[in-house]
Amino acid sequence: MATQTRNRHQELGLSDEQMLEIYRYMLLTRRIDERLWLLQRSGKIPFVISAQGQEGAQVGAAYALVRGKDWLAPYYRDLGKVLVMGMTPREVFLAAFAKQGDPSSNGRQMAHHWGHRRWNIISGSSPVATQVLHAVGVALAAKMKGHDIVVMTSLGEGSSNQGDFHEGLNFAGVHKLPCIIHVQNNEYAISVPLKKQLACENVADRAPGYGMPGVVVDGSDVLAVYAAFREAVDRARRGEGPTLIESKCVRLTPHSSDDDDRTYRPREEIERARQRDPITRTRAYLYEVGLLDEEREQALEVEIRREIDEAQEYAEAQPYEPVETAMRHVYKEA
Amino acid sequence: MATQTRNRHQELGLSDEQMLEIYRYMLLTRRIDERLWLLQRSGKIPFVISAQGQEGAQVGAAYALVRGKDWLAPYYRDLGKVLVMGMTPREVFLAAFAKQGDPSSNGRQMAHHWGHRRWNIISGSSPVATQVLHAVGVALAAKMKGHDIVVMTSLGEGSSNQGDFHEGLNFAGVHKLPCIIHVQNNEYAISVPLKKQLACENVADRAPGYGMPGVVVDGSDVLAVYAAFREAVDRARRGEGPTLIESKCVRLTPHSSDDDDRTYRPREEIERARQRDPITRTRAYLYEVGLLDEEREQALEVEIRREIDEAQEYAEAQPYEPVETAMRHVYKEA
Amino acid sequence: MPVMQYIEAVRETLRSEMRRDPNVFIMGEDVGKRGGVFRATQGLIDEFGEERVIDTPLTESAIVGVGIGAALYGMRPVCEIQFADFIWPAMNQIISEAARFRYRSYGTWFVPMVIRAPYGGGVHGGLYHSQSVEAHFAHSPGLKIVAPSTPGDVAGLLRAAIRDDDPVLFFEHKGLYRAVKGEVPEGDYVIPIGKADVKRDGRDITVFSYGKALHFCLEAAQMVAAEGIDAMVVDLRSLRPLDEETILNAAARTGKVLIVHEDNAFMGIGAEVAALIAEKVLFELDAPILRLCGPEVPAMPYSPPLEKWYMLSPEKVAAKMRELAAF
Amino acid sequence: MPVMQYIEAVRETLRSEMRRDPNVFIMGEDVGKRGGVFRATQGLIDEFGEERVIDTPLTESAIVGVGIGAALYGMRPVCEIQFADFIWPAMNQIISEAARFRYRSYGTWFVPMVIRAPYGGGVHGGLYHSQSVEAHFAHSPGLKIVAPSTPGDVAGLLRAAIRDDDPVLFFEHKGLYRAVKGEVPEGDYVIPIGKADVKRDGRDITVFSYGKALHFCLEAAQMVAAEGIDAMVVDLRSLRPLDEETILNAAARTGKVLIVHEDNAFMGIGAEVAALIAEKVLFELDAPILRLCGPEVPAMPYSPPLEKWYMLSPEKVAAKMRELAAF
Ligand SMILES: Cc1ncc(C[n+]2csc(CCOP(=O)(O)OP(=O)(O)O)c2C)c(N)n1
Ligand SMILES: Cc1ncc(C[n+]2csc(CCOP(=O)(O)OP(=O)(O)O)c2C)c(N)n1
Ligand SMILES: [Mg+2]
Ligand SMILES: [Mg+2]
Repeated sequence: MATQTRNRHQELGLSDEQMLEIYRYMLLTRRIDERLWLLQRSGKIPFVISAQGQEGAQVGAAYALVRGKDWLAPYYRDLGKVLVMGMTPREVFLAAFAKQGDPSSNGRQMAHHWGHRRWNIISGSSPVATQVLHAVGVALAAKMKGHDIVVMTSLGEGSSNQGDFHEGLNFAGVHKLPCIIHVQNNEYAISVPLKKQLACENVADRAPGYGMPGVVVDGSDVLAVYAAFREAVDRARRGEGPTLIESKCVRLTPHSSDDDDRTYRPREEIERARQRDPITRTRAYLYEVGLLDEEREQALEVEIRREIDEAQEYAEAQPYEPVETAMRHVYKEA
Repeated sequence: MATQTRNRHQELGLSDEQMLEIYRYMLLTRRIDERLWLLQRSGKIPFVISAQGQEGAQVGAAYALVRGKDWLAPYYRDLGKVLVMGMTPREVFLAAFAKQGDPSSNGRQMAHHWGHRRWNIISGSSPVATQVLHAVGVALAAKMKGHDIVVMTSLGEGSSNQGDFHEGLNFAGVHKLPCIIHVQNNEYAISVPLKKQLACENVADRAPGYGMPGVVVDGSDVLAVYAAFREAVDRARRGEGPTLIESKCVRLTPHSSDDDDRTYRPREEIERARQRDPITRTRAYLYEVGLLDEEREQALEVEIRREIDEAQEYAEAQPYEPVETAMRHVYKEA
Repeated sequence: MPVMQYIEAVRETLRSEMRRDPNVFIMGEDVGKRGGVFRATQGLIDEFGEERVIDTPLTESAIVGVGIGAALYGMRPVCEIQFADFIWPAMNQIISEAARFRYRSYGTWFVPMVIRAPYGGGVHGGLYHSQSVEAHFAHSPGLKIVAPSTPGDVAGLLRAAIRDDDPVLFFEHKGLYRAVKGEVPEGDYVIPIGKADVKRDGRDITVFSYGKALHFCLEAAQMVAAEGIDAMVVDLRSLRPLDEETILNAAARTGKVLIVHEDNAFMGIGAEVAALIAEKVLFELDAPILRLCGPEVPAMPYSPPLEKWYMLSPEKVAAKMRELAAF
Repeated sequence: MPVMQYIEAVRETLRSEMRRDPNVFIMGEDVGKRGGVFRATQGLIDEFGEERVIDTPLTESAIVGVGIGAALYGMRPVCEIQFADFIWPAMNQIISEAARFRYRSYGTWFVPMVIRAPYGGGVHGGLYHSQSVEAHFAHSPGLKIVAPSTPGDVAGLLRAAIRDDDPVLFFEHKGLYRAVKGEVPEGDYVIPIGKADVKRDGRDITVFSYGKALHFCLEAAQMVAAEGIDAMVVDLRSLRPLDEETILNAAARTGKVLIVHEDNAFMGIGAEVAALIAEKVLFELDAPILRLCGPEVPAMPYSPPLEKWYMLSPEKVAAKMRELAAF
């Protein structure tokens, strides 16, 4: 393979295969996300909320964890992370259609409320930032048990203003817990722009107040993200405590399929945001280092499309959970 | 009067009379506080929670405000502040005895839950840190109305870990509101020492995360405190927004009369804390600059004792609120 | 009388009160340029500016707590909680603070504040965009709780809430926002908080309800009328205080009582209504006091069949009416 | 059988469960060297170390939220809220999270956690150290709520709560901590959650209560017994779920029902008990269902006469018993 000898992924200890895998996850995330919008716009599913613009931050971050060992308390945009951690496209579509077998909730929760026991993906809710405390609690328990796992949690920059964020980071700092708090800053909380959300430049500037390092990283640069998270993971495993990492991202879609961003978001701004598309950027890198050319790219797109088609078809064909089960699992069953 | 020409209070623009007034407030605070303990220990009142060790921080801070104009959202230890703002010793004892006429609550609330409409002292509750948001709201309203008031709120360093602290400071920072958040760090939250409460060195280190200045000041040095607050007050009145000020204090008593600190606090540590007693320190300064000598000090003590005796006697003689009023003021009365 | 949607009644009442009193202002998440996620405040920022229509940070405790502070200073904040489901972070500020300022200060400090929150399900909202939360608050003296079912009631009660000198929780059923239209009296139309409304008179059975379920009850009443069951339907509207007099008279009138709400039964509003009747007019009753409410699951599921299973409907209500009438 | 105080039963049960299961640990404010502000956890840090008896920062939402995380990982946290009055900042974590993990994940994630909180008044605690908060939580499916009145019940129910695989709110009346002594069976003594307990049998009237008020009811029963009124006193103990069977049988047995609790009446636990009875055994009743509860003020006032005015007493209960018996 005609790769250059010196390139950024190799410097980070990533093989060409790993680099391609990273890109594949990013692209898979994007293509699933786009498909979900199509399904929503055609009335087949009621709701979608996007990872678009945040795939680099998500895949780069999750790639630094060990699947099946480390833990994730995700947020609704974390499609990229849950895929890396082990969730399958089939499972994603099952949740989108709210069909039986959806491992997140078997149709109880709105789509994008990820959860997967098998892969240590903690079930999430809608109220923002609550998951930060759960992640900290898992880290506390793991530390008590002497397990060397790392727990990662995600949230948006708007959500970092909630009390639970503060209480969680402080707790993690005091107890030096093995967790990573990942703020995906996409410059909006629904319609509220950054300057109405917070008065500091970076959310990461809050880290010193919790006695932990605060790292700012370009979320469109998947390798920079990966590097930052790998360091934080190492730190956590060495028992040196938590890290707050903020990735600067863009939101390429309205907040969700229920939103219409035209009243609050200038079109030119969205155009500017597209310049920071992590997919474009990573693709360019792969071309540069010779890991991708048109032919290989085409093949990858086809392969991913097939996987998505199959997953969607499968999910659509599944039945809904029967109402007879509706009262189950309120409490432990005898 | 044989004062030196150059001394610290004059440098701050304080006259000798003002300097003496400051000390008088500090001493009054201490002596009332001591009296309350006596009353509690002899079974005359059920509860006391002390300002002892924090008088410098409190009086220095409040002295930078304008009585009757500026606003205060205090916390339970703020005896020194409420006295400076206008509350009388009589009123303090009325609350201690839970007697009729207590302006804070007319016997509804536990003592030390200060409030006084006349002096813009906002009624406080027990759940810590809630008042931070009230102070921010007052500041928002004043800004909307174009009033150039300043709002000050207090809380302990332990309470600065509550979500409301975070949300309040962030809100104040975003809207550049004229308020001052005063953390009185006495190194304990009941029995929990600093290192189990927070992982940063100073609570003030959190200020950058809210886009505001964070100031650390020696709470035993009343003039340093005054200087820091005056600057913050000026800043607020100029429309430049909020300031977080942390005063490093000591707690010279157990948490409250319900507490016994022997299980968790080494005796030598309390001895060390006494070295930082703000009263001793300010007294020494007054001797140094010639504003106090034994005779004048004696006279001041006698005068304060008389005032306290009178106030206590008055309050003790008042009736309790009759139970007929118990259902009043749940809602507005017709 | 103009006819408008439920959500228009919210918006136009806010507008008219903001025009009338410069102390009235709005704060909440996305209430500004976005006009609220449901568009309840759409356009208000254009008329009143971003100083009076404030997009807050994403912090419910601050929305309420800062609102309290502003109210203490003499403003009349109307705070929006984007979904009732997200009101819990503000629980401490509502229960410990807003509800108690007046009592704890012997009337010297008080909190003229409205907290608006869309609640209720049937909108594919799943566990966290469908909840009814009123029962959790109705237990607290110091609060007033309102849950209107028609545009007219929205206007009259929201106006009353804004002018009230005590904190009022104003719950808007999001399933009614665009589904219900109705007449709204012009001008200074105020409905006193604390009055129930007999939305349909009847002699055989008495049905108490509120919100979206109230409409199911009215439809169901139509259905059973054809079968000779004449149902009285009372809209509680005000959940704290409850209108004891109207409730007791209505219960006594037919001797047969059914309480219907979307929220789950256990410790729901229906429990208090039933307890009140069982205490004050027990001897007037000819039948057990029945409740038809949401099931005892933590919240409304998402998938269409499960959501339908959870939600009430005119058919379900009619069936229960027949059961009651048969006693 | 050893005799111990109510608070000793808390402590010794914690100790025995921590010895039995290394996953059980304690966290809360001042639970370590201080042993809790009431000393409920005194000495446990000496035996189990500060890793298993954790002094947390002053943050209720974190105490519960971190507890949830630990429980998800397989631990059995016993979280202490220093006073029930300070539970509100944790409301979101309790209602939205702890109560819903199992349902929302179709049983794959669950939260075996106990939240202990001292509640109740009569201890010069004023508005914020006297509250009863149980009613605000009892409405939520997914939670279990327990409020024992005797040391034996504390031991049996706390043990059950710790071993339960769902979140349990365990409310300890602080006025009973040192005021009540009783026998506590040795060994693995477990009382299943969800069972009421007939603490006194009787034929004339049925009284339901829990917590400190239960003791007033027992004393009052003694008082009126001398007058020929034979009162049955049922300790609800478990507030969610309620023990329907025992409640309905006890109500039917005498046909006269009084519900007594310290918490205010409106939307209190008594409302649900009354509604249940009025729905299921209405025709067995010979009298209105009476409630004797705290008054409708935001919380208990501080000054001694006002506190006394608020609190129930054997005399007040006896007077209400007589009123009921006279029907
Ligand atoms: C406690 C709470 N309040 C409000 C909402 C409604 N809401 C959902 S997402 C969102 C904005 C979140 O913004 P941010 O944290 O920046 O994340 P982003 O969606 O931009 O990734 C809001 C207000 C919520 N889910 N939870
Ligand atoms: C929300 C809440 N939780 C717990 C308490 C009980 N409590 C009262 S004071 C206190 C410690 C406060 O410590 P700090 O903030 O440092 O203030 P200090 O008393 O030291 O001045 C605690 C835990 C409370 N009042 N409110
Ligand atoms: Mg964002
Ligand atoms: Mg302190």
